Amino acid sequence: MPIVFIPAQLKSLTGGVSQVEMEVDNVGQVIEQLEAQFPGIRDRLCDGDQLAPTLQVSVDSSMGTRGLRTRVAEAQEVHFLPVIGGG
Amino acid sequence: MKDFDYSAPTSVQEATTLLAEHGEQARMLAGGTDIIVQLREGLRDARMVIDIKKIPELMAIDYSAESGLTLGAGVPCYRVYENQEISAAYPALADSTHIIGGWQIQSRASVGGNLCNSSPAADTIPSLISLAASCRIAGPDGERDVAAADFCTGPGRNVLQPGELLVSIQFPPPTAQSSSAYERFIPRNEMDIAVVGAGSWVQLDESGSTIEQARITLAAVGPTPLVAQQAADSLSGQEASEENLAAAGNLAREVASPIDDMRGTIEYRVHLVGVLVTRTLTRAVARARGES
Amino acid sequence: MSSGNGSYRVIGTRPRRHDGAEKVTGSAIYGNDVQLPGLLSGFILRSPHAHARITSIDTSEAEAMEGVFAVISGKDFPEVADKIADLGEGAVNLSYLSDNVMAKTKVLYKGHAVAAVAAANVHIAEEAAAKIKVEYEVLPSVTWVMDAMQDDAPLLHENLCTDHMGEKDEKPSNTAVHMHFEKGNVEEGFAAADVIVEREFKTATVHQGYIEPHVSVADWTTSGRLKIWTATQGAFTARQQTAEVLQIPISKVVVTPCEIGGGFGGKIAVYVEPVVALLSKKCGRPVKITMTRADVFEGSGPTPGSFMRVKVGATSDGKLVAGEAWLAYDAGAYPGGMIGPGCMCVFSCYDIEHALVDGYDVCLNKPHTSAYRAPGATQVAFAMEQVLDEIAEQLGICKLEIRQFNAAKEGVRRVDGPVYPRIGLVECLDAVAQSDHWNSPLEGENRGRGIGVGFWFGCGLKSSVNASVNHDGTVNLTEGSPDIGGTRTSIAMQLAEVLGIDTFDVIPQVVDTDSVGYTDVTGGSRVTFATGLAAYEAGLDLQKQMVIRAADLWECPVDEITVEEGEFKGAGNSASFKELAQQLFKDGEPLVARASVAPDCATNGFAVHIVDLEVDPETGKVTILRYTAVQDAGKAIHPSYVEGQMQGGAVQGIGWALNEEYYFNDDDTMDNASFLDYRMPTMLDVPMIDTIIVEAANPDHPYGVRGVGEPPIIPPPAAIANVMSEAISKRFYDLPMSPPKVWKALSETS
Amino acid sequence: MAKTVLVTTTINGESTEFLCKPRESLLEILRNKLGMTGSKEGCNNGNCGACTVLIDGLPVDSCLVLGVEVEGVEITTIEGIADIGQLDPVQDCFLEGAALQCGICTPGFIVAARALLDKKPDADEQTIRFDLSGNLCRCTGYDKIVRAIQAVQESN
Repeated sequence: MPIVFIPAQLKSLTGGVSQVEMEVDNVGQVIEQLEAQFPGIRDRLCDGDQLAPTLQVSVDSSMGTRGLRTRVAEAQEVHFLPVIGGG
Repeated sequence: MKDFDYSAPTSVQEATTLLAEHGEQARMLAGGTDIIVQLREGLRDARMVIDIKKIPELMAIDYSAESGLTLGAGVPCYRVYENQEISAAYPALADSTHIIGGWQIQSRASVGGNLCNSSPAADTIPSLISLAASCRIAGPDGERDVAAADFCTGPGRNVLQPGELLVSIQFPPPTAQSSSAYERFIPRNEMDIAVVGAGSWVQLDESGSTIEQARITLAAVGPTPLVAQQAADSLSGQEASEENLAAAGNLAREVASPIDDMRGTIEYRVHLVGVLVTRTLTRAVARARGES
Repeated sequence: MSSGNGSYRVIGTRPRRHDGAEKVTGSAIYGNDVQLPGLLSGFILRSPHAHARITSIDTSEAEAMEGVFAVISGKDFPEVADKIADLGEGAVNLSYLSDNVMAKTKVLYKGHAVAAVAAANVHIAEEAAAKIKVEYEVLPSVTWVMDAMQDDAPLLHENLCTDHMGEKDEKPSNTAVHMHFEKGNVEEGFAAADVIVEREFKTATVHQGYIEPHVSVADWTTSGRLKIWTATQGAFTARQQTAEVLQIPISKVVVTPCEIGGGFGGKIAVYVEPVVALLSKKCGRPVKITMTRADVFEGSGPTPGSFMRVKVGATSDGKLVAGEAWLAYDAGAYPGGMIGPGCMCVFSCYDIEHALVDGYDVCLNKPHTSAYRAPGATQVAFAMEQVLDEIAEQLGICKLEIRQFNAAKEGVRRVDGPVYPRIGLVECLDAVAQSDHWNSPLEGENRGRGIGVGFWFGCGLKSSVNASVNHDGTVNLTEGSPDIGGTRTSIAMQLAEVLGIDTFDVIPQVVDTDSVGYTDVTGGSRVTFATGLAAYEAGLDLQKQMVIRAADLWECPVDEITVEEGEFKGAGNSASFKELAQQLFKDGEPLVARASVAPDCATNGFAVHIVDLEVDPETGKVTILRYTAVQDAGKAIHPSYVEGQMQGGAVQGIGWALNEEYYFNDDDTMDNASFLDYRMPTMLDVPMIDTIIVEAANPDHPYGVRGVGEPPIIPPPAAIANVMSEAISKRFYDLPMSPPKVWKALSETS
Repeated sequence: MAKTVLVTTTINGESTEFLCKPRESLLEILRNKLGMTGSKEGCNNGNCGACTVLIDGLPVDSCLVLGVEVEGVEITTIEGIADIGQLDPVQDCFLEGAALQCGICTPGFIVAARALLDKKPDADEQTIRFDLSGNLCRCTGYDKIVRAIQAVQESN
C-alpha cells in the first residue's frame, strides 16, 4: 500500500502519527482519506479543491505535476513539501 | 543628467575667462571619470562644463633630470606610468596612477583631476605631497603656486577660488639615493576605493643605510590627505632598518583620524596606516638602494 | 574523469555555440538594444526611505514638462486580488507582486518604485521624475532578520500573521511562514552522540550581480495587444505576471524574450514590464525603461541574509547521528523568500538518521528577495559544512573521509521526507580524493586547504519545442527557453544526437510566447535537462515519421526500416537523415514535429569544491591560491558550458564568501549600491578555476543529464570558511569574511 | 536648453557626423543615435567595462565620455573589430573557448582584449588579469576568458 508521510507540522492533527498506509490511486484520494481520519487536515493542505499553492507533492522521488490528480502506486511514498524556486 | 553647456577652450586665458563668466556654475572636465559620474548622480551641479583637454599646456609633460617634472593638469594616468623616465624618477606617482580604476579609467583620468576632485581617498594626492609637488594655479589675477600639501581643504574641497584653474603640477628633480612608493589597501585587488592609502618618500645617505629625510602622507584617514610629519621626522638620521621603519609606521597612526563607514572601521583603518606606511617606506628604501 | 565522447556522435563534443558570432560581434539584440519607431524612454522614481507611508503624490509639474508623455503612480494600477498564483517555479501573491512593482500606500524599502515617467529621452524623464512631489510619513524600519522577528519590531504588513503550514497565528507579525521538518527522533539521536557541535551563523544580503540591468520595452498597440520585449529568464512567466498585475487576459500579451545579460534567479519576477506597459497605454507610444545600476541593487531582488543555528551530533567513529537547525531568512519587503529550500538543504548532503529543522520567512525593510542560484542552499551549507569540519576536528578524522563516510546516496532519506534515487555525491568525493589538487603539497604560513559540499534539487517543469525539417535536411528548432549560457546549443545537440546529424544542422531559435508552447523559466538548472528532453522527444517523433515515410517511399513494410546513427535502411535502400529528408521534401507533406514535456523528477546535483588560500595576517585579506570545482553533471552535453557553469558559480560563491554584502546605513538605506562598492570579484581576484566533471547518469533523462547551473555556488563560502580555520586557526561564522573581520579576529588573538 | 553640437569623428574607419547635447554620453550616442548597440550599458558609471570602446587605440568606458568630446578622434567599437565575414582572432578564440555565457560583457572584453594584445602581445596571465580588471563578468568566473586570450597569443 502507498505510505503517506504526515508533515511534521500537521502531527498535532494526527495525534503524533507520522505515517499512514492507505489504499489510494492518487493524491486527491490521499487528502480525502486523511481528512476522514484526521478532520481539519484538508484545510491545511488544500486551497479549495486544489493543493495549496505553496505546497507540492512528491511521490517517491518524483515531484507531482498533476496536483491532486498525481498518481500514487503500490508501495510508493507520498510527501507534502514546500514549493521551491530555483535560480 | 541635468542639462549643461560645453566649451573646450584652447588657452589658459580663454579658460579663466570662461570660468570667471560662469563662476560657481562651471565645472572642469579633464578625464571625466569623476565629474561625469557626479553630474549624472546629482552629486555636483554644472551649467557649464569646460573641457580643458584642448589647452596644450594642460596636456603637456615636461621632464628633465635637472629641472624635474611639470605635469599638465589634464594628462591622463597612462601617460605617466608608461613614461619610463617619470616612473623611475617618481615611483610613487607611477604606483598611484597605475591603480586608479582599471585601464579604461587610466586612459582618461588625470592626476590633476584626481587632485581637484579632492577626495580624502584619492590615490595620487599622498604621492604628490610626499614628492613635495606644487600646484600651479591660474586665475583672473594671474598665476600662483600652492604646495600639494596645502591644496585640499576638506572632502571634495580645495583652495581653488571661483575663476581659478589648476594648470600643472611641478615636481622637484629627483635626488640620488632617494625614492618613493605608494600603496593602498582595498578588499579587491583593483577597481576599488582606498580604505587607507600611504605615500612615502625617503632620502638615504650616500651609503644607503641611513635615512636623511622622509615624507609620509596618508589617504582616507581624515577629511583631507594627512601628512605624518612626526613619523617622517622620526626617521631623520636613523638607520633604514626594519625596526625603525615599523616604528615610523606605528607613529604615523597617531595622525590618523578616520571615520567608520562601509569601507572600514576606525580601528581597522588606524591599524592599516601602520601596515601601509611600513610597507611603503620599506619599498621606497629598497628602490632608493636600487634593489627593486 | 572529464567526459569523453563515449558512444555519442554529438553529445560530449564542444562545438561553437549557435548564437556565438552575434554575441562576439555585438549584433545580438538584448533588451536594451530594442529600437522601435517612436520609442520613448522612461524613468522610475523610487523611495528614499526604508519604510514610509505615502501621504500624497503630485505629478502635475512633471506632466507639464516639455517632452513628457505620460506619468503614472500606484493609483494607475488595477486592484489585484490577494491571491496566490503558480508561476511554474514558485508561487507569488499577486497583490504583493503588484505592490512591489509600484507602491500603493506604503513604501517598504529604499528603492521601492513610487511613480514613473515616459519622455522623449531618459534625461527628460529623469528630470521630470525629480519634479514629482511625494510626501511621506516616515516609519520606523528594520533590516536585520532577528530584529524583525521581535514582538516590538516595526510591522511591514498589518494583516500578516505567521502561517504554520495552513494554520495562522492571530497576532500580526513580520514572520510570514514557519516551517518545520522532522525525521526520526533528534533527542534520541543526540543522546547517542559522542560529540556535539552547535554554532550560530549570520550571512549578509547579496545580489546576483548580472551585468545587464533590468530592461523592458512595451508597445500597447491600438489593437489592444500588449507587446513586450524584455530581459527575462522566462517569457511565459513574464507574460503571466504582467497580465495578472494589469488584470488583462494573457492572450492580450505577447512577450519576446530578448538576449539576456545574466539572471541567476533575479530575472524571474517582473519589475519593469507592467510599468512600461501602463506608460505605453497612457501615451500611445512604445516605452523603454532600463534600470540604473543603483536601481538594480535597491529595487530588484537580492537573495536573503540569514541567521542560522545548527547543531550536529556524531559518534566517535565519525558517524553523524543527529542534526538540528533553526533558520531565519530575509524575505525582504514581502513574504515568500528562500526558507523552504534552506530547510530542505541544510542536511541534504548527508545520511543523518535523526534530524529536525525549523525555518522562518521574515519580512523586513529590504527589497523583496529573489532566487540566486540554488536559492537558500548556500547559506545553510556555510553553516552545516563548518559544523561538520569542527566535528571532524574534535574526532581527529580527515575532513574528506568524514564526508565520504556520511555522504548521501541512493536510498537515503532527506529530512523533508523523500528518499534519494541514484545520485553522485560519493563519486564526487572520490574524485576529490583522487584529484591532483587534493594530493598536491601545500606549504607556507597562513595557508590552508579545505573542502565544502553542496546539493541542489534541479527541477523539471514544463518545456515545449517545435522542429521543422528544411528541404536541405537541416532542422529548425524553436524553443521557449531564454539562452543565458549556451543552452541553444546544448538543446540542439540533443536533437542532433537523436537524428544522427551535426550540431550545426540544427538551427535553434528562442521565440516569443505566441510562437512556441508554454515553457517555464530558464532556472532551476532545468533547461538542458528538460528543454533538451523535449528536443530529444521531438527528434524521436521526426524519426518515427520518417520511418513510415521511408517505408512508403521504398515500398516496404515499416518494420523493415532500420535506423542506426541517423542512417535509414530498408529494402536495399539506404539514406542518411539529410538525404532522406531531401527526398521526402519532394514526396508529400513537410516533416514537422513538436514535443512538450513536464518531467516530474528532481535531477539531484552535487558539487564538492577544493580551495587553497592564504591570509595576509597584517590586513586580513584572503588570496585564493588554487581552486577546483568537482560536480556530478550526470552527462555533460557540452562540457565547456558545464565547466563554465561550475567556474562561474564558484567565483560568485567566492565573492559571497569574501566581500559581497548589502551595507546598510543607520536609516536602513543601502550605502553601496554600485559595482564599485558592492565589490564583485574582478579577474584579478581569482585564479583559474579547475574543473572535474563527474558523470553519474541521471536515470530520468535519456542521456543522463542532471542540472548543473546551481550546485556550484553552494560550496565556496563553506569551503573558504573551512580553509580559514586551517590557515589561521580562526573560524568565521559571519559572511562575508571581509578583511576587517578577518583582521579583527586575528588581532583578538595576539 | 543647452546648445546642440555637431560632432565629426571617425568610427570604425568611417567618417561620422552626429548632433548631440553636451550631456549625452558617447555610449548613448553610439547606441541611440548611431544604432551601434554592441557596446553595452552595465552600470553607466565606469565600473563594469561593458561599454568599452577604443579612442585613438586606448580603451575607455564610453559611458564616461561625452559625445561632444570625441570631435576629431578615431573610435573603434565592437562593431569594428571583425572584418567583413571574418572574425578577429580574439572573437574567434572567445567562441572556440566558450569564453562567454550570457554575452553581455563580451563586447567590452573583446575590445579591451584586442587593445591589450596589440599593446602587449606577450602579456602573462597576471598582466592579462590586471589590465582587464576593469571589465566585470558575472557568468564565467573569468577562467575561459583568460584562456581565450592566451589562445590568441598561442595562435600568433
